[in-house]
Amino acid sequence: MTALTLLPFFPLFSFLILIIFSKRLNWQLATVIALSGVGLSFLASVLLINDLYAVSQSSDISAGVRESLWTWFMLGEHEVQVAFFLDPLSAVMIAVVTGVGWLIHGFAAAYMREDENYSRFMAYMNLFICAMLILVLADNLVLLYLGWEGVGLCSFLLIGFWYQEPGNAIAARKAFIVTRIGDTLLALGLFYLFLETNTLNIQEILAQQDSSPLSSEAAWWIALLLLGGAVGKSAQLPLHTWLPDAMAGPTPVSALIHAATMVTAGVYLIARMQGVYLQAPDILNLVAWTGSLTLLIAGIAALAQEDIKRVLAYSTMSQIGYMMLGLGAGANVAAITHLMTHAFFKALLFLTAGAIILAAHHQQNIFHMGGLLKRMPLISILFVIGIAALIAFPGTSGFVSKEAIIGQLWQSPTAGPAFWWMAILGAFITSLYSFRLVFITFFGQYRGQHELHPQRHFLLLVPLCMLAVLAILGGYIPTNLEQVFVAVDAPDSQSPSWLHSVAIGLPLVAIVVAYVIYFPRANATEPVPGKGSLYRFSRNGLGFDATYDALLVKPFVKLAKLNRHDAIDLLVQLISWNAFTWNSAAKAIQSGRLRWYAATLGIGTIILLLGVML
Amino acid sequence: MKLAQFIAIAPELILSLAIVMQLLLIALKRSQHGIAFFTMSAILLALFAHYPAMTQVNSAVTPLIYVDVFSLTLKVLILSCTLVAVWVSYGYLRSAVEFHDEYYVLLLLAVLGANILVLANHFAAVFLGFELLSLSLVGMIGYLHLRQHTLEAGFKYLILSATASSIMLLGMAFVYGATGELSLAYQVPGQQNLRLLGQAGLVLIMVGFSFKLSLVPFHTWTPDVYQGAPMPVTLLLATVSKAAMFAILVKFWLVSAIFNNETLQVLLLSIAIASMLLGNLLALTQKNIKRLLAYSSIAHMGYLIIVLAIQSQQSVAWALKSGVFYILVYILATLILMIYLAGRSKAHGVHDQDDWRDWQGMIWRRPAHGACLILALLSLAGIPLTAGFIGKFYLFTVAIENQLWGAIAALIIGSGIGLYYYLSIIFCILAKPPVTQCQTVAVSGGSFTISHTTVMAMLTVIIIALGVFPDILASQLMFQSEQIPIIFNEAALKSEW
Amino acid sequence: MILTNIIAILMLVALVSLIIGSKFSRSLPYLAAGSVVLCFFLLARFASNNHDIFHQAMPLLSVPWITSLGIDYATFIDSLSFILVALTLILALVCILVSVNEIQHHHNFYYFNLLTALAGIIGVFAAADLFLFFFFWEVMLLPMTALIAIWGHENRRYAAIKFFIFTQVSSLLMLVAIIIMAFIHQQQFGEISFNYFDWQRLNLSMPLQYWLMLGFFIAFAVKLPSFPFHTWLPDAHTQAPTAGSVLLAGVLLKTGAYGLMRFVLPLFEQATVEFAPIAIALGVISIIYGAVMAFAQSDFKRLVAYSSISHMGFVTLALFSFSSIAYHGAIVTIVAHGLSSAALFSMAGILYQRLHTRELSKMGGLFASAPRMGGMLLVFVAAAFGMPGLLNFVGEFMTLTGTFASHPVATVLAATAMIGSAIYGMYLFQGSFQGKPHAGVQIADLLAHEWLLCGLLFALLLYLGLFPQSLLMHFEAIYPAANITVTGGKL
Amino acid sequence: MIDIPITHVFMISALLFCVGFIGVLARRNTLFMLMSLEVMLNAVGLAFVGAGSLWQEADGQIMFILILTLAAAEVAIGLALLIRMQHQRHNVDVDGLSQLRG
Repeated sequence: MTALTLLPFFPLFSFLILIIFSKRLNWQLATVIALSGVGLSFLASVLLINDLYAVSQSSDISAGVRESLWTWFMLGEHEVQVAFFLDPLSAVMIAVVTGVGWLIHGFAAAYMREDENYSRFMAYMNLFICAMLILVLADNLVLLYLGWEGVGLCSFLLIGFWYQEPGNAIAARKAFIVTRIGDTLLALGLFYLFLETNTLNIQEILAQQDSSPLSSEAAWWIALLLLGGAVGKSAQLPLHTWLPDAMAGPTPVSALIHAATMVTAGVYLIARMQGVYLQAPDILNLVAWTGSLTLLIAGIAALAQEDIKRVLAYSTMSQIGYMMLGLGAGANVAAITHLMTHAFFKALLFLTAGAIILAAHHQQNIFHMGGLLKRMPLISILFVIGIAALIAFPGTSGFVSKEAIIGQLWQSPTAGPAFWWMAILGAFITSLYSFRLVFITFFGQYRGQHELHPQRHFLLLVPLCMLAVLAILGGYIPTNLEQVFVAVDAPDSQSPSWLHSVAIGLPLVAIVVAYVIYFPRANATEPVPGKGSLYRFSRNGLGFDATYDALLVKPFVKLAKLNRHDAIDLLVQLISWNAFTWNSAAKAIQSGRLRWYAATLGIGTIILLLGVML
Repeated sequence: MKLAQFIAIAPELILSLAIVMQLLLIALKRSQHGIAFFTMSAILLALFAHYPAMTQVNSAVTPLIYVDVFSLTLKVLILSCTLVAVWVSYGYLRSAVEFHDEYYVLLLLAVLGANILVLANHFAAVFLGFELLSLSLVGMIGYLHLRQHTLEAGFKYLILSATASSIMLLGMAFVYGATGELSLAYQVPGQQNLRLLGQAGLVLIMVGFSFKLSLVPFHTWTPDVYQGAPMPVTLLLATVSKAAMFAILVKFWLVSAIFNNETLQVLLLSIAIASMLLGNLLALTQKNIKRLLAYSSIAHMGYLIIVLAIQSQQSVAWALKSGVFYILVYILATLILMIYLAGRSKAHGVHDQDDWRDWQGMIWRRPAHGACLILALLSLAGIPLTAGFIGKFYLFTVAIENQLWGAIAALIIGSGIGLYYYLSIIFCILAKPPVTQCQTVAVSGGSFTISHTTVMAMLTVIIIALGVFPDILASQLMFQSEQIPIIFNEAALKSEW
Repeated sequence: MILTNIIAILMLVALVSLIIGSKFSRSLPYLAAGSVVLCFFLLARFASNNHDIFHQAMPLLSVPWITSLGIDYATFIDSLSFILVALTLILALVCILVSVNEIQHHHNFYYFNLLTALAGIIGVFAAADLFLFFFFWEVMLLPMTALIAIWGHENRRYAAIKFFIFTQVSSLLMLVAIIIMAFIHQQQFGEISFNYFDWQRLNLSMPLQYWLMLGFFIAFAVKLPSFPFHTWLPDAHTQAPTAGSVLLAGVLLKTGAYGLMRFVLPLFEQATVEFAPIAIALGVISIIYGAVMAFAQSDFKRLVAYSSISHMGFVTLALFSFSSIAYHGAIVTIVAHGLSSAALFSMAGILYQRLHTRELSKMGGLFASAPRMGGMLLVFVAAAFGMPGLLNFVGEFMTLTGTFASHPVATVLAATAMIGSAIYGMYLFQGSFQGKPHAGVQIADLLAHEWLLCGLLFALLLYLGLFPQSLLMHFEAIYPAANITVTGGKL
Repeated sequence: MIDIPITHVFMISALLFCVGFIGVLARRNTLFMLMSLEVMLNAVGLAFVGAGSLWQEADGQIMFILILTLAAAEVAIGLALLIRMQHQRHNVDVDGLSQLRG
């Protein structure tokens, strides 16, 4: 039982304590328990990562630490174990989960202070951290699936935390069910994988790919099914519709689950199973497509949002799109790095947004803000830092990771110039909507009804500042991920020299454009002009929701309700009805008339006589 | 006539003697109780007379009568039922103002007829027993002349049974014409030119018995007569008469060679199947318990005569055993219900208490009665823990051994339908008791005494005991060919006469 | 002897409570619970003393019963029956706990029925003689029907009659098949026999074997229940008192699965292989149909009832895919569904006692007043939709993994139920506990005995969900049948 | 004397029987029903006598005598019921007797 195996259990214990004594704990006590739960696991993971580096420095082989607890169940000969595996990839993940998670917990403690169910909230948050750690540390796919479902459940609980608003409950259900579709695909992937490789242990599977690789068809299917799971969790096309609605949850939740950690699980999964994906280049290409389309569509949708959190949600989708694109293009290291940096700056953005919302009495419409730069300068600065990282402003962490991704697109065997262009376009749109947000929110006059009440609690501010630092410098944190991934040999065809400058320059151009378009309208209370159909179309997320509703949800519900009385049962009732009709018919025989009875006697006799004669 | 033969038919002699003495007794002194107790003791004596009779099995007393284990068993059964009937009738009639001595005379006559029928080995004996039974039953059905229903019931029974028996007699005449033999044992297919005549005769005889066993399509009289007759008489009809008819049918089937014929079996099976289905269907929505029992008896007799459709010699013994066991179980269950009904009714009431909806909530008001009735109904429905299930199980074994798939299907469907009305009654008994007291006259009042409860309880115990340990009885029922003269064999069965 | 003792104890206590119970109706639950615990203790001690029951079947008491037909009172025990009997006893405790406040009238007769039903069910799992099996099979129906008909809800009579006729008619088919088997044994080995172990020697010609198999299968499919024969179940479950529903869903349905495992698969290998496609189709249809129907319901118990159909479909699927992984999955699913559905029905009962309604539309927002109850309900719903870490997940996962090899399409279809179960699960939880609370709806949170039963079930689900091996390790050696037919299935 | 073929005898009796049976069906007056019963029984008697003569036995005639006694008994009971009917309903229309049904 070393630190590795303990890692997920710290938050679990704090969860148990919090949930059991939920109402009896006052704010301080609950905070201490919740923070210590996550904090301990953060410290533990720091220690672990140090050890890991020590090991990997000493030996050049891709090192991994494995700790097995017990055999969960047997699939034929194969033992499915409850075992944890730590390698640079999962190291990055646990660092992000526990580190960013810790900071967000701190913020949440201040943010949710007034809530009557405070300790229940913190309990859910801790449970989420536990599940997420299991997900990223799992050494076999079944245990990963456990974490996978666990984070889904926690996300459900936290989105619907204020369960009394019907809207929240619906959003929570939507999030759970849509991701569940992905989960089912993932499960099918596991079945197929087990059928082919007769194991579900990740390292064994990857090892097999060197010795006896999967048949291309099998690999094709498996990769596709796993991708299905990934797009569900990571809110990529076509299963992305749940994420914007998920913003119904408290803002720290959006920061932790729907920006920093859970939504990147899909990226983690694909990166983890890279060995399998290499057997199925078509699917890698598909991954690239998924990512690029998502990042464009999400960007366009973000341009038209009026709710600050929805803007950030769509930008999250598009950023994860970049990660997917990177994975598809074989830029795994860059993708994971972007995952990390994105966790930093997106958490920062959400939390600052949360601070603003808190100050503005839960007003989330950006057109009722404005002029915040003067009124809450610190928050605004932090927010702008986040934005800078988001648009990959040179010198920020976002720049490091995103440029790395884009740089590898042009000559990647599975991607290519088309994807490069899409990525660039995406970057352009990103800075466009980012600065639309910035200009409308922070400049001009304050347009809200209520007076602003900025909170000054240290738990609110300290995490923000630390995140800001990370958002700037986070890109330079050493992650020797190189040992994890099989390097994709790039063809030596030289990519044009102007690529780089364009990639850097375009976002900056976009700022100017945004200034031209949006700054004049910094005082608008209405998103004019172009409140036309196109605007509404993109505000509604390009009509995906409507389509799914019409094509899937409504028919299903109709069908179900139509047959709610169970057609088969009618069949049964038909039989009984039949019996009763026969009964009433037979009663006619018993007319009580003596002469009729005598007649039946005679008829019966004649029938029998005929029977024997013939 | 040697002494041995007298011993063999001692029960019948005792009964006949008792009848004469009853008349003398009536002439001497009219007493409600005296005659009843005399009748009972006579029947008891007749019952005990079976012990010596046991020693004389397989002895022919004149060409008319043949004593064998099978008939002795059924006679014991019949006499025991009669005993119960007499006792019930006593309670039932006691309340009336006038004397009812003749009733008991008729009753004994009926039983004597039944016994002769069971013993009969000759058309003449069959005829005598048959008519003795039916005529005295007519007298008893119409006995309570103050009720208007009894008249109708009696008249219907008179006309229809007279018609039926004359049909049967015609059949006998035809058979006699065809074979020149009136005794069952020696009848063999006669000359070719009279084949048709003989066949017609057999069918007509079958009609006669089907009428008495109330098999479809000769069942129509059953519900009306059951309902119209005084409760104790209904009891006799349902038990004694059925048992006797079953016995004689078995004799015709297994002892007389000419009945040993495939076409007849097909006819019989079709009749049986029709009875199972129609009987249950008719009972489905019946609210009057007497009529319901009539309908269910139709179905049960249908189940019962499956045992006659046997295909091979070695299954005869098993079939007979199953048949006897089944009819015994059927009679036990019917007795419980009818004793209860008779106990709840009075001779001078306008009609008997025969609407089962009045039983609502009985289990909570009178747990003992409720339990007995429920178990009786379960036994009729053939649910395990009760003897009824074992009986049905035996029937299944016979049917399967002889591969009567059609009958099996009908049996399953029939009992499926049957469950519905048995369960409805049971649930009615289990339901919450009605708030108003007036509805529950059927659950109280009448000539009901503690003795009724005791007898019902005893019978219920027997049902359970047989249901859990059928061997205690089944191992006693031995009908190998050495105990009963069976000329049945499959060779003859298949042969075209 | 052990199982006979358990049956005897239960019967005895039943009679005692019936006779003297009317005086001390308050103390009856303790009496019943005490007897159940005693039985469980006996069973546990027996199992610990002779471990070899987990490796091969161990014949127990056997005495001649109906000699003329060679029928014995013969019982035996092996790991399958052991696990099921243990499950029965655990759920018996749950039944008694939920009955404490619910049953208002005729306590003595109630506990009589409850205990006799338990005795009957245990008898079914214990019988080594097919006649005895059928005997118990029917005996367990009577008290069950009485429970529904007397202590049920508004529409109880209809439900009870439907339940009884369905099972009775189907089991008559099985009876016919049983008798035919006995006669076949007579033809092949001289003497007639209803003994299970004798029957394993029979060799049955093909068309005949198929019909016999059908005779058994239909009876078990009705109990299971499988798709076309399921309609008795929603009514029975909905109308039954809580304990009745728990018993029905928790154990009675399992007798169907047990029958398939014990008789259909081992005795009619060839026929089952031929029949497998149909059976699997039925299984898949029940899985999906049940899930969809569950979503369509607005009645708490009815919803859970349909979900049971969906879950038992997994068992059919697993058993007829002839893979030993799936076979183990089926065993896990049986136990898992036994516990989780029992838990959900108890929840329904607990809510009904407070709200006097089963309509979800009349609930909602209860989380505010009863958070702990809500938490428990969430856990049990999570179990029902296969949350990893709880037992149901292991069952479904193993089933589908095992099935995928031989029937990928069926598996994919069945897997959609994972979505379906999430849908109706969320619908159930949110409909009852989330959303705006109705005006003035304030319910008491879990009481002590309710805590006890929820805790018990949750602990079991969690423990077995994390350590399912403790359940499965005994099933390696035995049941060659499953593996033999694997080869047959692959042919 | 000319001997009649036995089949004719049976035919006659059958016909007679049918006449009686139809009488039972057709007549609503109870008295006539009883009479029709008699006719049927006599038809049977004829058949027995015929059969007896065919086999040169006395059994036929014996059966006939038994049947006569039966007929007498039947009529006795029948008439008794008839009188009751007259008392109760003041008519002897058999169709009146149909309260028991269903």
